[in-house]
Amino acid sequence: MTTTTTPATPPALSVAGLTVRYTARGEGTTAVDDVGLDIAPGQCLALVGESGSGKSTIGLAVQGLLTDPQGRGGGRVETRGTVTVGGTRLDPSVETGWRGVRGHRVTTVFQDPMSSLDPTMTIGRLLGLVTGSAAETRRWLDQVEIREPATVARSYPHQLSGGMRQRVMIALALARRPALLVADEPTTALDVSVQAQILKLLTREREQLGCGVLFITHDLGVARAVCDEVAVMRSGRIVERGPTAQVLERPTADYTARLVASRLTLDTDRHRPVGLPEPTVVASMGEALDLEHAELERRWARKALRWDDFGTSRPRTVNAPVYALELARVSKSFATGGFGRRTRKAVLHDVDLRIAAGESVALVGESGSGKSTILRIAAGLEKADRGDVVVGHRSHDGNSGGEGVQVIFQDAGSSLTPWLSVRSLLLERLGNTATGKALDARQREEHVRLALERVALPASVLDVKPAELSGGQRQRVAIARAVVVPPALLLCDEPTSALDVSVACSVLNLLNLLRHDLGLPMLFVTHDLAAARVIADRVVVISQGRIVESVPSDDLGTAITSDYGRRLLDAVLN
Amino acid sequence: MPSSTDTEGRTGDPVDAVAAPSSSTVRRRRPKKPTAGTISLGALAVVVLLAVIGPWVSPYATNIPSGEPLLPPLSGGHWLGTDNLGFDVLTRVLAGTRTSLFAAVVVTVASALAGLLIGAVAGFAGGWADAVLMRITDLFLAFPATIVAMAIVAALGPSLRSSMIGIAIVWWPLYARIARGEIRRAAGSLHVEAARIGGTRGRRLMMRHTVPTVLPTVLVTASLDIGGVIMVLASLAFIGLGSPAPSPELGLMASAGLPYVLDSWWIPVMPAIAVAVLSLIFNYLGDALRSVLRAGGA
Amino acid sequence: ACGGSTPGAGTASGTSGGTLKLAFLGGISTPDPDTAYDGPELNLVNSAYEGLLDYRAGQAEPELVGRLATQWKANDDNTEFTFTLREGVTFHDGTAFDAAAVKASFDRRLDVDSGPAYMVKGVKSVKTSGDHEVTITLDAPNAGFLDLLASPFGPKMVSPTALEEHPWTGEEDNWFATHDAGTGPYQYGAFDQGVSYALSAYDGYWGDEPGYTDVDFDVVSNMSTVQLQLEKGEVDGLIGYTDSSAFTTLKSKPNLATYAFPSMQTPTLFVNPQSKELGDDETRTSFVSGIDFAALAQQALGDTGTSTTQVFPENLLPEADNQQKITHDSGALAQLASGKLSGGTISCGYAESSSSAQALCDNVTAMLNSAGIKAESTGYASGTYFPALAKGADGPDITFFSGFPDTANADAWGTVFYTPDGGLDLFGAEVDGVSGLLREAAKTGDTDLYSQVAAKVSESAYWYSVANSKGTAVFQDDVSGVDKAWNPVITGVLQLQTLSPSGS
Amino acid sequence: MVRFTLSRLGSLVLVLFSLSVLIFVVSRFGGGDPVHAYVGANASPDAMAAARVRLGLDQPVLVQYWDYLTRLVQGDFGLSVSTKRPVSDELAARVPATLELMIATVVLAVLIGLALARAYALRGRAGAVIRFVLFSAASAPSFLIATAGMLIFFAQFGWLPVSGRTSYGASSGLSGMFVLDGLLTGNIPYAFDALKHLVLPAVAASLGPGVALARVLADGLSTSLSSGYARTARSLGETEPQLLRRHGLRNAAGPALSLLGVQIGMMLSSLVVVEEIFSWNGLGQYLVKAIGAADTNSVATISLLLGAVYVVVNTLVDLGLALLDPRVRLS
Ligand SMILES: Nc1ncnc2c1ncn2[C@@H]1O[C@H](COP(=O)(O)OP(=O)(O)OP(=O)(O)O)[C@@H](O)[C@H]1O
Ligand SMILES: Nc1ncnc2c1ncn2[C@@H]1O[C@H](COP(=O)(O)OP(=O)(O)OP(=O)(O)O)[C@@H](O)[C@H]1O
Ligand SMILES: [Mg+2]
Ligand SMILES: [Mg+2]
Repeated sequence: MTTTTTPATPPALSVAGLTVRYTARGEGTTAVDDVGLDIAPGQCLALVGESGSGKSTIGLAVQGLLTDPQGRGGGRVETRGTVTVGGTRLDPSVETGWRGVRGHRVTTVFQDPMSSLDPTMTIGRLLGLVTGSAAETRRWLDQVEIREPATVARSYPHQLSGGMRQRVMIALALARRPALLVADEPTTALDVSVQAQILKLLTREREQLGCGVLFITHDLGVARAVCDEVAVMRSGRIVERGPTAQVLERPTADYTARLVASRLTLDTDRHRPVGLPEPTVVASMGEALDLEHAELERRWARKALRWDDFGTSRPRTVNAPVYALELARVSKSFATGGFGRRTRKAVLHDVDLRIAAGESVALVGESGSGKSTILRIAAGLEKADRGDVVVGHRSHDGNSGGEGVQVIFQDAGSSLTPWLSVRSLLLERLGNTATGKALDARQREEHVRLALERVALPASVLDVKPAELSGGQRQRVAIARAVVVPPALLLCDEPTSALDVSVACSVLNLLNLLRHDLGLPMLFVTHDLAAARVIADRVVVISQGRIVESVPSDDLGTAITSDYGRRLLDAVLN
Repeated sequence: MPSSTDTEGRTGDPVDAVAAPSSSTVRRRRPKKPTAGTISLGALAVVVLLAVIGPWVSPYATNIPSGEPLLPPLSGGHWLGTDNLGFDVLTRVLAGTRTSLFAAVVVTVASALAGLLIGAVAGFAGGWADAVLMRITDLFLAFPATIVAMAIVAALGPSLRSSMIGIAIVWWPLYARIARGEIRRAAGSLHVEAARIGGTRGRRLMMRHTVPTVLPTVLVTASLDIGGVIMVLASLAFIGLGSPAPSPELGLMASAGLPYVLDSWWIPVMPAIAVAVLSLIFNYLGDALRSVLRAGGA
Repeated sequence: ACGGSTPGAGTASGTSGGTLKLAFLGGISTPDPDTAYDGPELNLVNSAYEGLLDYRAGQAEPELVGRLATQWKANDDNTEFTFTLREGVTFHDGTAFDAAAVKASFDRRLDVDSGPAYMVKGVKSVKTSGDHEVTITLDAPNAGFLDLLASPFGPKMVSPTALEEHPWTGEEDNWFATHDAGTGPYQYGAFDQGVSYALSAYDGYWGDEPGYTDVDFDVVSNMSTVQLQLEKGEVDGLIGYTDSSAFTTLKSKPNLATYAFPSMQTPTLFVNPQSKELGDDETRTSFVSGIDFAALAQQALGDTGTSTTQVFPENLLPEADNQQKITHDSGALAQLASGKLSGGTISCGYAESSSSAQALCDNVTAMLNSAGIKAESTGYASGTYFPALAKGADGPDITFFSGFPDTANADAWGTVFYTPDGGLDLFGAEVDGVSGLLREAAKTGDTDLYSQVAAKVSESAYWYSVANSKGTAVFQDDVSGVDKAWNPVITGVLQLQTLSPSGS
Repeated sequence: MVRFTLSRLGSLVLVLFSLSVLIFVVSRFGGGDPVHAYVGANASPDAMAAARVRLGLDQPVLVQYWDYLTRLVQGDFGLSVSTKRPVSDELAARVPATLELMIATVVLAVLIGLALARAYALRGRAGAVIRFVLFSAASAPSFLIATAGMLIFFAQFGWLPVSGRTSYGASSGLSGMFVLDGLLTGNIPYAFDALKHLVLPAVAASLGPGVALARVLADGLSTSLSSGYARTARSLGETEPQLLRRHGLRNAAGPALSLLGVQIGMMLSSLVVVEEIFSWNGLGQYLVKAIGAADTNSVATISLLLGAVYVVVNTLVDLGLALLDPRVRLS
């Protein structure tokens, strides 16, 4: 920690006794609690942990971005401890000394490349502020593998793809040749296939420049792929630290163990609940299976609980349709603005997709390939230009009401009307269904309570507004609303990709439970093959608006042949 | 520094802590120092109280001379002096405050409601109806507000009522614009789509799931606007388009008193100050409301 | 590059540079001699142009004096008038003034056919005998014809050369709006429309050289500004406009001299015959008698007017023949308040441009409210005032109007104000027999007939002459001659050539 | 771009047409009658009838409107009945007068807005005091500010003139805007004098808009300074002033520009009072008189002018927005 005593090169970063406390609206949170770490030059330390555990706060503190005690947005920040960057010892709570270090000795790559670049500046100008010359700018754009550097330099951020923006961010961060690079979830907002490239780029540049990297992520797979060491955080403290392989294979802390167990791979057993037994899911299984919770938990832990055990008592409907969803030669294009000439951009080309009754299908494909569009067409939110869309028995133009289709969106928070209570949200959905219309007020209330139990939420959330719930809770409310009356088809648009691993795990378990217990047919859009494999019977790959293959989940690893499919496989195996 | 929306998506309580919304997620209220908002609310209450009971408690009438003309403030029982006709200035200023307040609130509420309705219908219906309604709105926006207001007042005859109508006619398009923009944005938002998928349609979808998003913006705009409307009303009265004398109207009193400003400054200045105070209060109130709503709505 | 003077020079005091700096309050209309009517632009027109006759300035009793005529006489039945013209007079463009100019000038007034054209409408012929004598023949007898010629907006003599070069083709391109071709002591200088107007002395003027070589008028839109400018000596004078409070204020300033001259301007109460409240004769009479007009005049007009007991403006008729018939009854309003007028509202309308009418309305409203009769006072812009009065029962119940006769002739008052076709019988009130009497009197000028009119009008209670309005002026101490420059008929106009720096 | 221009031209025509209809309807069915103003107060009914015929007011409204429209297309705005001069002459000097005042007001408002935006966002007690002072200034009606300015700077100290646009008479210059003319012709004392005349009216008219602008700008700044790109800039070592200059203002300028557009559109309302108090012979003052005198030609012409200004200003604002933010598309 002290620079004078070590004759060799000083560590890229060393942090000691770092404590950060936020006070906002009279409420204090200790975001970081007495944390110490160091990173040798050229070394990469992964900081993992659930959301809100204080990872980003450490990232800010080591850049001296918490020196203003007033904070931004009305709150207050108190910081204690020391930060030593490349041999310079600094106080993270005072501004003195940070000039010349921040942005020079330490730089950052942030998560969201869109909002992190000034929308009113061209890339060239922005980079020019850092590199100082057009030639240098050009060189750095080359360095981060941007193909047409001249054109890109003249472009504005919104004209670039997410991956290109993130490359620009990396160029910005590395152009000053820092001793320490802080990478705060640099790939979370990117397409899985792009993610791999960016990670490769980062690793290469780190090795070339020899700088230390503090790599913040919540994805254990990513941490394993790029970092030598990993530190696991929980509630502002580091609970475990060690070489990556060791921590991931032999976790010592309970929390780490849960994290590791929640991680899905292509080897995960898809016929059983994933992850460690989890009380709320267990509770809701109890409803379905009529078993003691303790017994269930034991079976789950012993891997004796199979999805096939559920839904056995479910009556088979006699005249159930063969297909829950049929899309036949569906095409769709959108008008794109631009002044002068309006053009139409074809998004879907002759898509054929059938989901049998009780079947669950995962739709995977790169960003922009048309996954959401298919889902929106199935939900009746968009109309296909051509082709037939049949949900259940009837072809629908718009949504024909009834039990119809239900959707669970990625962003559950914003799919719940913020000013309505959970009760009114659920009652409203119920009231719009044929089932609900036949019930009286008390029965409806009962129905709503049952739906909440099914997603393991206590009845006390009924009178709460969405903003007062956590992200995971909101996602469950959205699920409860979708299944308060079981729909003819359940559509899920990346319902877990915004959730913490362990939360995502329990949502997957819940969905699987519903699927098996109620026999809900499901269309599940995702980027994550591992998740697709767990939730779906069949994986359909879409590329540029065309369905390119359909593979049974059970032999996913071997049967996939399409280009994009292979890349996805790589991303998971990584 | 992460903004609150930055992490919102993934913010999840640990799954095992699901039991009810925990105390940390529900915002706790604790007694706080008085803020600009509460102070201005208090000030408004005082002003309203004064304006409502003031003229009633005052020993003087608003339209009957109650002393020598041109008495300076604090003389002969006239706290703010008397005007050129011998009216008690304080009594008239209070009565004028009441009139202004009432008129401004009515005008603002009326134009906000009209604008909200038109904007909401246009934004929600989209397509043809939207195009027609917004064209009309744009047209009204392009009308020179002063001229239209003045022409209307001239046509209806100068009175408080006509200037209220005149202002409302030029004021609603602003709200229609705001409402329409917000509604269009809201109509594309996930929770509206979700409600639609859930089978909610038509007016219910609009009133229950869409319109409430606009309310905070409209509310803030309206509360900030009341001050502005008070000023415009006063200005119209100032150029002779308000109520006939001797009804106590602040703008009229200021303009009628202007010739006396050099020697009896209190005659025009007191009502002008009353306008300023009213408008100041609403400025503060609007600002406070905005920051509360913005912080709460994030 | 720009006109005008350097700041301070020649503006602060009359003695230093010969420029008199005056203020116009509010807008002024085109200073064309044949369209200018009763506005402040007469100060320009009457400085640049002269008519045949004039009233003696600075004296209340109207007395005809020759201007471009040296002698005049009328035949017995007032149809033929002969004038001997002044010799050695030249127009500003160098043309000599002679008998031919008279007809040309009259003709232009008819061509233009604006408001004051009526003054020459009755002229049948204009015959010249020699260069300096003209005979004017009328279609019908008119005892007031000479007064018309002497009126402040009577026919002016305009250079025939200019008239030929710039014939009247409509207002759109009126050369006379910015140029002059008269014989007066001043010529038009640079006009910046609506902002400033300049006059400069005419070297070839036949009469006494004017006291100031230049006169500048600046348009200022509010009284407080003028007041401050007067106090600070930035402006030498203001003619008219001062309402009673401003007048009182200015009177107390040490560097200023205030003047209040008699005039024939007579603020008058008009009662709407179709008024719901005051329509019947009894209520109206009782209402009018209930108002304490002496107190009202004092409150509303202060030093700028004196209450009057006469019907026609003072000095038009012998005082004894011209007395109001309604006497004040201090209990009448209270009675009306609890009786006929309880529950009703009396609205008093006034033209916004008239501060005295506003003061009268405001004060009478206060008076009525004090007496328990609900009343309000409404100002109307110039374009809506007359239409509002024409609305009959929907119009205001009463109005105050501060009118004056065009000439010092009783007909110019009586016909205009008391007969529905006269022009300013604001509510169109009509009293039996008045029109006939006035028609007869116009031919002969018989005061007896006018006296009968005065009695009938006064008894009807449709009109009440409230006061005798004073013409006001405020000047710096060092401007002299103001008390000899005023007109006996109207306010707001001074003979500028009479003014001079004191001490010279 | 072509489409954009065409659509703006279209809306210009639409606005002007409907404005002319509106003004015609209102003025013809409103309470005014221009004839009295034209012939003088005590004209006889005969004289009034003659004038009515001469002014074409005896025709059916449709005919009058058609006449008006056909003359308008030929660039003839008709006669102002109250002054008996062609409307175009009346406006010739007044348009630059108002334009000068407007430009000064807008410039001043922008300066006030920029200067105060930072102060506005100040935290703590100093900020509260500054906000209070600003709010108070913005809340005072312009006649109060004007009157106070007059009493203090003219009556008390005599520093600034309070009447008219110059002490020297109209410039012979080209633009009719005296300060500019003075500068163009190299007559510095003249320009300075005109500037002195401009100060009080411009301040009285610009305080309100300036503070409103400051508020929006401060809002935008606080959003932009707490945005992701500001965070990036900080992490790249930019200091706060650099941040403000390079990223803050540009990103915050959008809403401020829109507000400015709206305010310029409505500015004449506030100028009416200011011009009246400071004897500024501009459109506002003239308009009040013209409406009072039921001078339809003048009112209609001014309305059309303002309608055109509105469309043009908004076009400029849209262009400005597109220029400021490359994501904004013109449509
Ligand atoms: N400016 C702030 N004001 C108040 N509290 C804050 C602020 N920034 C962060 N926090 C709180 O501090 C805690 C740690 O936040 P931080 O952003 O460091 O978490 P994180 O581990 O990066 O989470 P994520 O994975 O969601 O990015 C959280 O509880 C958060 O709510
Ligand atoms: N309303 C719309 N108007 C115009 N283009 C649209 C619209 N909706 C989608 N698109 C375009 O259609 C294409 C497919 O979009 P879609 O949302 O279906 O992709 P996706 O596969 O869901 O991608 P992601 O993984 O990023 O969610 C994209 O290029 C998108 O830009
Ligand atoms: Mg984070
Ligand atoms: Mg998608």
